[in-house]
Amino acid sequence: MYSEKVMEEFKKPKNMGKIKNPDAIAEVGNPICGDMMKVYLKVKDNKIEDVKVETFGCVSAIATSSKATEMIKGKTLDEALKLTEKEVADALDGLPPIKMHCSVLAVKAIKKAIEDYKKKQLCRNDL
Amino acid sequence: MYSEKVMEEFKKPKNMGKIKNPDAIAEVGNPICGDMMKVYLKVKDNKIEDVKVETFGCVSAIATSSKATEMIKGKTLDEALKLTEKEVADALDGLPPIKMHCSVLAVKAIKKAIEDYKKKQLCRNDL
Amino acid sequence: MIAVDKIYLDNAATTQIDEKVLEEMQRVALENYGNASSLHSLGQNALEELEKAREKTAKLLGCKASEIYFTSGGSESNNTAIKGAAGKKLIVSAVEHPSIIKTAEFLKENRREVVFAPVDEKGIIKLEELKKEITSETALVSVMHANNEIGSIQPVKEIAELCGEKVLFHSDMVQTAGKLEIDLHKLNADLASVSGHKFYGPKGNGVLYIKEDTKLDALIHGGGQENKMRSGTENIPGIAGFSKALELAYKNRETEMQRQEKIRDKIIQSLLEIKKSKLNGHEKQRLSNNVNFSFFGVEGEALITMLDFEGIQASTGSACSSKSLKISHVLKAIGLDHIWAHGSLRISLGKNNSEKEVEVALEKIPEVIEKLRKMSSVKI
Amino acid sequence: MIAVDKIYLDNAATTQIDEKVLEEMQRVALENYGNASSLHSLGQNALEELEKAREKTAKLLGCKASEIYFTSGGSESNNTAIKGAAGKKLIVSAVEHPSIIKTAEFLKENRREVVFAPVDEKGIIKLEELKKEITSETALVSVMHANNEIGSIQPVKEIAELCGEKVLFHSDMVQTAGKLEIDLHKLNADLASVSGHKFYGPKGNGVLYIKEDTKLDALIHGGGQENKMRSGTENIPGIAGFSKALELAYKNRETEMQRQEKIRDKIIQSLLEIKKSKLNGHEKQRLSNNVNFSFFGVEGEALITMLDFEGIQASTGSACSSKSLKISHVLKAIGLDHIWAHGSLRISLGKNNSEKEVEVALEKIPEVIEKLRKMSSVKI
Ligand SMILES: Cc1ncc(COP(=O)(O)O)c(C=O)c1O
Ligand SMILES: Cc1ncc(COP(=O)(O)O)c(C=O)c1O
Repeated sequence: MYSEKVMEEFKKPKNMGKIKNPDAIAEVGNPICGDMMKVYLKVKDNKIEDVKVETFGCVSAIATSSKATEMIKGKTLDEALKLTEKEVADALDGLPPIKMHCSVLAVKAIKKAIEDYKKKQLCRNDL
Repeated sequence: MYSEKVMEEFKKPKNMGKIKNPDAIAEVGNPICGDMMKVYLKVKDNKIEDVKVETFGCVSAIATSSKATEMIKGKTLDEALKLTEKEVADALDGLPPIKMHCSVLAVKAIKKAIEDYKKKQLCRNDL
Repeated sequence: MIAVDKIYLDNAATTQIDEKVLEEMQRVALENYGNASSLHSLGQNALEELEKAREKTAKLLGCKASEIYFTSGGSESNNTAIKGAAGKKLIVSAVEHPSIIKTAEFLKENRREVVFAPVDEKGIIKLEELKKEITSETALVSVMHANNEIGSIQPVKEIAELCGEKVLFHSDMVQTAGKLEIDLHKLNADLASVSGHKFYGPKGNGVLYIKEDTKLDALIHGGGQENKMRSGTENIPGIAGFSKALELAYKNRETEMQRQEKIRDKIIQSLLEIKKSKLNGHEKQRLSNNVNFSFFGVEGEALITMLDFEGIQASTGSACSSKSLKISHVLKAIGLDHIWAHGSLRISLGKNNSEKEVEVALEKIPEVIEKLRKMSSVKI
Repeated sequence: MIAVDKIYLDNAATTQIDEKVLEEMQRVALENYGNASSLHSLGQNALEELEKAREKTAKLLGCKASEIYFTSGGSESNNTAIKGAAGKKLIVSAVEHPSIIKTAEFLKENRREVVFAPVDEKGIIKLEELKKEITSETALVSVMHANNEIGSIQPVKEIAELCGEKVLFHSDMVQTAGKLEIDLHKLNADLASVSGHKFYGPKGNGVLYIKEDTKLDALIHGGGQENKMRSGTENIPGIAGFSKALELAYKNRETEMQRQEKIRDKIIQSLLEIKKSKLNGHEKQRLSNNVNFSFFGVEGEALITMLDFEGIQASTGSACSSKSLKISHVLKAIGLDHIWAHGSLRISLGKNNSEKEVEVALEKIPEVIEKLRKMSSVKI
């Protein structure tokens, strides 16, 4: 069912865990669907210095959260915001059609975290 | 499907053929059903001296016409008239339910021949 | 294995499984026994085996893998096609296999309009009459590729064209798969049925071809296997055997069919020499492995049984041979007289039949007919 | 054959065929390959083989041979029972296999009245509520003998009594045949389904028991095989394998089930030691080979896949594992919370599982759960 890349990513997922004192946090998904992700960001000079993710979810949820976080690490916030679900899925040689919603989730979590960060920055600048 | 006795009887059917100058003949069945029997009798002193049968029909039609004719050979006409379908079927260790009509046919042909003979006798006696 | 003295001439009824197929089935049964719905690797290996078989089958039949649905055989495939198509009117040919005829009759009893399309005296569908029956109310037309009793091959290409885009065309290809070239996309059929045990594959395994985007109700609901069209844990050893058998049949198809055709024609020539005998079906437009004769004044069941005493295994369309005591609806549809119909004999060849065997059979058959005719009350 | 490092704990999904069964099937396939409808001796030998298998099966299940109908598996048997029973109202338990649930839903869409009878939190049917639902309009009640996911054994005897003489009682015995003693006449069931591949028999072979004089429509029409109830050339090698497998299962049933029960209880004890874990189903009234647990904060598909990396093959009722992305209707019916339901693990034992294997599995499972919990956003 899954591509080899998905399986590899799932076998050794990257960036799993928490960041202490993160600059931003976002949580998406809900327990009814069985997928929940929490993304932690550390930002420096508008770049994603570090990113971690905690995932309750299936193989593709874990694999996509690993792959998506890898793909944005070191990028500027604006670059990271451009990440699409398709790019994540493609980087994993595709996902089974029924599992595409998992790649949506990972990207959604990242975007939410970045937007959250930007909002906070705005507020700070306003001070 | 068939009992061994049916198969034996069919393999070596008795009394098959015609009698020249028979005392009675009867034909039953019709080609639509696929079973037709013609019975020939030779009668002497009210006894069935000889009997022959020609059968167009299936395994059980041939086996029952063979067995039924065997069962009446040498019997008096009145004895022969008592022959039942069940006796014929039993003598063959039974017939498949769907084939029971074949035993009916053999008995019917014999009875018809005997009755035919009796009628002719009556007429003759009346002369 | 098969007793040497037996001459099996009933390959249209079923065939002996090829040992290579049996080996393949055994391998899959022991190695890849998982349930294809299981997530673990054993399940996923089984799924792979399943999809490999599907690819292989699709290629051989000229369609996409996603259009192949594995079933438990020809009867299930036929029932699914006929019952699954919604719509008011069904047209099936008068010479279809009982798994179509009886299903159509069942639907007729349940308030569907059913027409049995007539055939000519050689068993070929009357295209003009079929055309007249196809109306805007017609949901499906079902005409078999070739007939199992008399071997007549139907003009399926023309029928597919008559059906056009609006009417579903189903073809029962149980007797032709592995024997005739089949290109489902080129033919433009919407539905087609195939059964494994007719070409040295396993019994209880078949295929229903469903053209992409064809709407059909499932016959067996449940776990949603076969893209929701056929539920039930997939019989993957059987499916692997099915596709292997189909592959073997097509590998050698042309040479083997030519060989059988030569034998077939020899049988026909030889049996025509028997007095008051007659070939049923079409002389040319007929399956390479099918011979169907009638002998006047002889009843089929008795004939078959006596041939069996001589080790020759064949079949008949006689009434006495059927559970319903009616003569074959096929022989009736071609307008055969009762007496002739009762005296029918079907010989169906297979890859294991040698010329030698057939020679023996051709010696015995006239003797047996002679013997039965002597006993018969119907004189020739 | 099976790689030594694999530990197959998914025997409720399917089992590996017994080599003795495979041999029997091979023998029949090569020796008695005839079509049981053929009149010649090869056909008649096949018929004999078929009837021998029927006798054997009937004896093992406590009914008459004439009440055994061979089908292509559990799903077909279930569909035939549910669709074939005429009448207005159907009652099926909420925890039936999809081949009952989906069939019932299909009938509901087609204007039949269908009630899904509730179960308690251990998966046992609520008899009082069932009783209330049985009215003069009720045609059929279907309650499985034991559940395939959580192993709960239903009080079928009591249900049969509730149904009495007027309402048909069907029981899906796919998970219990070969495992529990079955006496269909004593139970007084009208219909029962069995599938071969659950007890080391062939896939694609099952049985529908139909009590004498029960009126039922056929699902597959055609040549009239199986006393007109199931048309299609009989898969006699498969049928012979089915009956052989059932015989082997019953030969050694008690000892084997005791052995599995001991292992099962050991697994339950061991998994209860994991924090925030919970046994699903009934502690006592449960199949000897079934363990079903939920682990909070872990998702089932990920769990199964990671266990598979360790060679352990099991199953889950998680939504992500299903084609519909819905959690198992069984876990829902017993009222399990979503998070718990997503974290379910089914271990189902079989005759080939050793205690040693299970020990290895019991070492790995807590490790894998620990690993996944560490990654999880749902903290225990
Ligand atoms: C033309 C035709 N259609 C359908 C079938 C039914 O196939 P099966 O026996 O696999 O159900 C047969 C043979 O039995 C057949 O000859
Ligand atoms: C309880 C139950 N019923 C029915 C079935 C369906 O049986 P089959 O896969 O043979 O169609 C299964 C297993 O798949 C089952 O566990």
